[in-house]
Amino acid sequence: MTAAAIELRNLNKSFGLAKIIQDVNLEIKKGERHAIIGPNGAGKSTLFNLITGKYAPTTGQVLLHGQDVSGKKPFEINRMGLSRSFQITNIFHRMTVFENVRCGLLWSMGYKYSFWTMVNRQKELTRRTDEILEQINLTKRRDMLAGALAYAEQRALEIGITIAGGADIIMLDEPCAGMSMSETDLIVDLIRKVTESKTLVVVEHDMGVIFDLADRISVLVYGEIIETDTPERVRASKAVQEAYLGTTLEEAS
Amino acid sequence: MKSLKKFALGMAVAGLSATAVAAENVKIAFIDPLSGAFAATGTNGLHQFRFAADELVNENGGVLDGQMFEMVAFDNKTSPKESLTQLQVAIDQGIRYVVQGNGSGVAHALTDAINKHNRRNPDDQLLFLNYSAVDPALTNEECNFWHFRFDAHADIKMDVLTDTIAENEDIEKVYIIGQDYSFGKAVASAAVRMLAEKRPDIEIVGNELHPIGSVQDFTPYARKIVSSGADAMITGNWGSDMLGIGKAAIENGFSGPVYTYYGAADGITAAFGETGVGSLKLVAEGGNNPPSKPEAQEYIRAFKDKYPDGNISQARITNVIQMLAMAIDEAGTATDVVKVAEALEGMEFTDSLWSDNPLVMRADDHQLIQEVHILGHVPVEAPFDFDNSGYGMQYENSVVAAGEDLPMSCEMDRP
Amino acid sequence: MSLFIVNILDGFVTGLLLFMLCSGLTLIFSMMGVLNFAHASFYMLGAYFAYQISMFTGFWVGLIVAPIIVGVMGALIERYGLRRVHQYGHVPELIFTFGLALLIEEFVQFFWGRQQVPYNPPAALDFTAFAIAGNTFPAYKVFMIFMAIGLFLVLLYILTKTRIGMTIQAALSYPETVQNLGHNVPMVFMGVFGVGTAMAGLAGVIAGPVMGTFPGMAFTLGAIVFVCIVVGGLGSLWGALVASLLIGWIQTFAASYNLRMEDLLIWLGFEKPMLIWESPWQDLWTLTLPQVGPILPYLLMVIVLVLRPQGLFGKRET
Amino acid sequence: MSTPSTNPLTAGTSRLIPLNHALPWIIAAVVLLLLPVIFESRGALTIMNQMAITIVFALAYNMLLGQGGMLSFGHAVYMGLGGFFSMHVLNWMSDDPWLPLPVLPIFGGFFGLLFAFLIGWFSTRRAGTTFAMISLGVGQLVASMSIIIVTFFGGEEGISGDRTEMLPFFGWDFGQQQEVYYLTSVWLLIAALGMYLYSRTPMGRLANAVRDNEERAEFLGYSQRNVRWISFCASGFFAGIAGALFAINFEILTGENLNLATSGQILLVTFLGGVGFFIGPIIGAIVFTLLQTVLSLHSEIWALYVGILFVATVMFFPFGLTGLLALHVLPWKLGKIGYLVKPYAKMAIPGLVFVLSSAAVLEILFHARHAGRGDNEMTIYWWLTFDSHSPLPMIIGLVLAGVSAYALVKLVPGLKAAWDEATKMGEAGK
Repeated sequence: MTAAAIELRNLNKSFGLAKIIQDVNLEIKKGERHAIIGPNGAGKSTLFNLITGKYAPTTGQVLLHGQDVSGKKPFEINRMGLSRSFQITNIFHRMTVFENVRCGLLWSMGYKYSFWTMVNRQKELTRRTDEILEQINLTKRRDMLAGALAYAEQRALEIGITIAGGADIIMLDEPCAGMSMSETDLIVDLIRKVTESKTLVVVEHDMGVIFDLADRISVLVYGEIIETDTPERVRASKAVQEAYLGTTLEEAS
Repeated sequence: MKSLKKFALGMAVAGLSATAVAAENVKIAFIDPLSGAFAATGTNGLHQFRFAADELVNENGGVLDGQMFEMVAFDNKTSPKESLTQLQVAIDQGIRYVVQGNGSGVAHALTDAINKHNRRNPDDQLLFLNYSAVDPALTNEECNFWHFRFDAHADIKMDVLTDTIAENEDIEKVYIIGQDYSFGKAVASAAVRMLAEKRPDIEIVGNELHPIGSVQDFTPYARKIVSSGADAMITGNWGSDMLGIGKAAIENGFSGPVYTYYGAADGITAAFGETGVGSLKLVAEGGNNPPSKPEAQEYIRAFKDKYPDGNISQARITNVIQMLAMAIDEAGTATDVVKVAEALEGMEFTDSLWSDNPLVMRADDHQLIQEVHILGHVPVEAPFDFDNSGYGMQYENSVVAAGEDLPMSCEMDRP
Repeated sequence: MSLFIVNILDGFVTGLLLFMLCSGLTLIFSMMGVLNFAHASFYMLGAYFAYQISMFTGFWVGLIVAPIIVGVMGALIERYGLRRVHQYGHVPELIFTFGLALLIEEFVQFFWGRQQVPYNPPAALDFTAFAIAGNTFPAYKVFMIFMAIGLFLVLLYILTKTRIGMTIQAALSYPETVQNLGHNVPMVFMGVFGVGTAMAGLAGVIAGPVMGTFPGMAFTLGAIVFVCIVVGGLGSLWGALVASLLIGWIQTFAASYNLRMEDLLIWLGFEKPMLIWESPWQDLWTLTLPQVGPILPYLLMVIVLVLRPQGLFGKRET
Repeated sequence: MSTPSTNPLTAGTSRLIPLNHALPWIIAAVVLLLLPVIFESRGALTIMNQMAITIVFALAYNMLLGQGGMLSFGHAVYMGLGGFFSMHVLNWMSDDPWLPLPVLPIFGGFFGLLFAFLIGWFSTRRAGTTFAMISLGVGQLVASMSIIIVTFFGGEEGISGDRTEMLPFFGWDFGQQQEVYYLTSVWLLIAALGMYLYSRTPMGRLANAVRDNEERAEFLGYSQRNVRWISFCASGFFAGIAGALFAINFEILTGENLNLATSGQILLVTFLGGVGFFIGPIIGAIVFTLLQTVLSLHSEIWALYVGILFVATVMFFPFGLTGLLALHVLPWKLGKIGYLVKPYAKMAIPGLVFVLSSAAVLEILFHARHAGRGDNEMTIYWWLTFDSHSPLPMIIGLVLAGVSAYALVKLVPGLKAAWDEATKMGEAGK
């Protein structure tokens, strides 16, 4: 039996007196597409940040492939095969699209902190970068400054950077935030394509996207997970409906 | 109306006058600060040199067969690096004589660079006439054939200063304070050594160094000095550090004499004003305010006419100019500096302005041996005051041929 | 003991003076996110303007008029200089104020020359207030203490009792709220910059006569003011007050007590070399506390930043 | 401070000159080779050497500011310490030399690297203001040390040495300026090429990434602190080389090499040139050295001009002089640079008049305030002589400045229109 991709054990996080995350336990299996939903202020982003190492837990543990990573730095967690995107677009504005993606590849291709190899001469690096650009449909924008891209393209780039390193756990924080319907469809397709056979954890407000994409859903309310189950059962759950602002999920979406 | 004419004229005769004179002149490079924190001192020095060259040499027909002295100013911003750059520019212009005075650090850099240059380029050698940098090392361990010093160095001044203290039976406790660098340390160790020799009964109640140029408030130092019960204090400070420590001490209750190396002119006399009377003392060569000789009074009047904001505060500048002119005449050449240097070595010179006693450029170490005085800060009438402040410095004590018998350690290589 | 008391008082004066600068700098930083490198230059301008005015009208007019002129200049510089650079981000803003500091120093030299100008305490305050064991305490320093405390009280009143003050206070703790002030934000920025620089100017007016009025006065003090607000914690007024007093006392006491490294080394069991001036360790053996006094604040700053980057009282990370 | 998109400090390295080809480097080498043929005087050689040293130092500084986004107020420390150590190495070897002089900069580089490594350990943990303040503090500490630790730094007079005492190098003992010039030039090329190539390595790119967005870099497997630390070390290394070149040229190092003024100056040089470009610091160093050495010969208030120029640059051209040039790349590529010639030509005369007359006003004011009563006559621009105390020249200066400023303002819309025309692209992007 292999260890779960991500396992959270009695995870707690407080800021001062405010308890943001309380006793969260969760197991996400390898290859699973898992969504986290919850009303505003439920602590979804905090949970994300706890898993990816931006915050250290107050108590409890985060396990990645069975290894305890609590308190490790983001870059250390990334090196263990976890990569994330951001809710607010977080790219390298003053570098070209190509360079943005290439930055995502450098560590996984073993360049580390090299200052003796010329990046432009690395054929394999360039090939893989172009491949990813192709995947995210940004080949045409290859040499533009990332900051000059349209918003939807920046979101796509964000995902491209996230998956570039070949991490087997991908965490996306509201990948469709601020997008139009048609753009959302494109992004969802893209996500499905690039996370093939990988573990995916996604936070999203757009319920259509969630039910379309996820194998299982966790519902986070006031820092507690009140339900983790398949989309159908979550949709049916009384407890979830009550907690979720007293509305039905259809309405909420 | 007159100025309008001049203006128009200036616009019309584009620069004809500027180029005509140059060829025959003996050019002297003045490498000192003309911008930056010490620009005022540097500029005043330049004015004194220009005036001395015009008044004492050029008016009398110049040197040799009518060659004029021409001061060429180079701004070194008190930086050794800039000084060396400007030195190269000066050499390019065929200049053979360099005068400098502000900052022993710069003087060390220049004497070292000129020594190297003369060794590497025997065809265009030059002389360094140091008019104010007083680190004793320059004419001792680090002396060289190309360097001549016209000011009395720090040990000579301390010798005079300690003689004065030794004669004053009222002084039993002395406080020494200085800036934390080579010169401040040299002053302190000379003071301790010489006082121990001359008046073993005097107690050094304080001997300390403070960081140079970075103390904002000297009050705590003044408190220590007052609390120590000192009867006199000695300081080698200059610039704002001089002003700071002196004013703080007096204002916080110190009433004894404050013996200084640089406690006059360059704004310091003005800033002390009435406060300094009776306390502030200076050890220096050169003139009284007002000087006794009518020629000297006339000289100062003429200078103040031309530079109303300036001071004749460095009497040695006239010595540099006059002795150089004599040496060039004696050597019969202004271009072969070895000959000129040989003429300067051991030269005896009687100054027409400040002193009746002869000055001797000691051949062994190129240190000018001269009369050195202790002067006190007193009200003085214009135009013989400093900084147009109504105050100036007057002789209290004088030592002829000061420092003649001090030990020296110069081993000079001659070409 | 009496020396100790006098030192406490002297350090207090220095600390309060520092605080007059720090408080303005902190206000500006909290509201606008700008570390104003040129803050001490406004202090210098205050002293020079007051000197110029005092030549015609005496000290007291200068005391009032000079800070106003400085404040207006500050406001104009914010309006036509800083605001322009603001769009490029914080680092260019810092560089702008750095350039401004250079420029103001050049301008001061341009108009008033490079020497210290004879700017003196008014005759009315030119007497000894009291003396402790021979150490006199000038009346002017008592005046400085009252001025600084007075300014502090006014500031406290404005911040806690007026509407604009409370908004500013909110902005101190929650910088992101600045945008939602509900006021004319550019006007508030200009006002804060003007008031902050005017306070620096006032500090210059009253410090000029004792600390000396010369072109280097901004440079020597400016870096120390920076140290104070960084050590106290960027954006914290109380931190600035504590750090100012702390540094005022550190500097005073470091200059006052001749602790020698020699004594420490001997106490630790080392033997002093006979010919100290030939030992490679000469500089260590001869080190005294006053020698290192002025660098203690920097040492303090580096240590604080390494151990606690938000400063002693700061809540914000820079 | 992650996403100010118009931040000049986070500008990408624009390809103003295609440095990835050999040609620009060969041209640079040829120019360096020929320069002393044209400028053969000692003064010129000294100024060129000084320029070369400033270029190396400014390029090293820009590895921090431009490429790594780190604002340092104390970078003179690494150049200075590199120089001091080189000088000690030189003196230590002078009795029994076993290396030729051209090797010395390597020592300087390694000592610069060593100190950058030690200080970077704690200073690079954070970027932004914290880094800037630590650099200021460390800078002040080291500068003060230079006065306290006399055995190493030599106190006020500094330490000096004789470069000719190393082993001769193919018969050269480097006694002559020209020999030193070639040594400096070769090292300038090596260092510039080294720094350029460095910027093309994964580390160079990562420095950019961390500058733009340190958080993102952290989630890509890179420790932002390590990236900054390594950049800092690299910058210290090249600064140390500049220090050693200084030691060779001037044969003396003093506390001046370590102080805040020197650190501030390199910031000024780099920013003036333009931090977003590799060649920015080079242009900055050339312009600044010329201002410093040539302008200061002609005007006492040269530093005031430099200050005005600097503040104006920060305000109006945050991309520096190079940024100004780079703006013209687009019209050039579009073949429309000709559109700009006319408006520029129209503005040239009022522009020149404005600069000259404003400078004249400043000079007159300065002369009137600071020259003595007997010294009323002043000369500007080599041939214009008049009485500085009479109001007329001043009025003429002010009027000229006002009129030319008015003319300039009137001409701006024309330039703007031409500019829009010249930068208008076809329907396709470039």
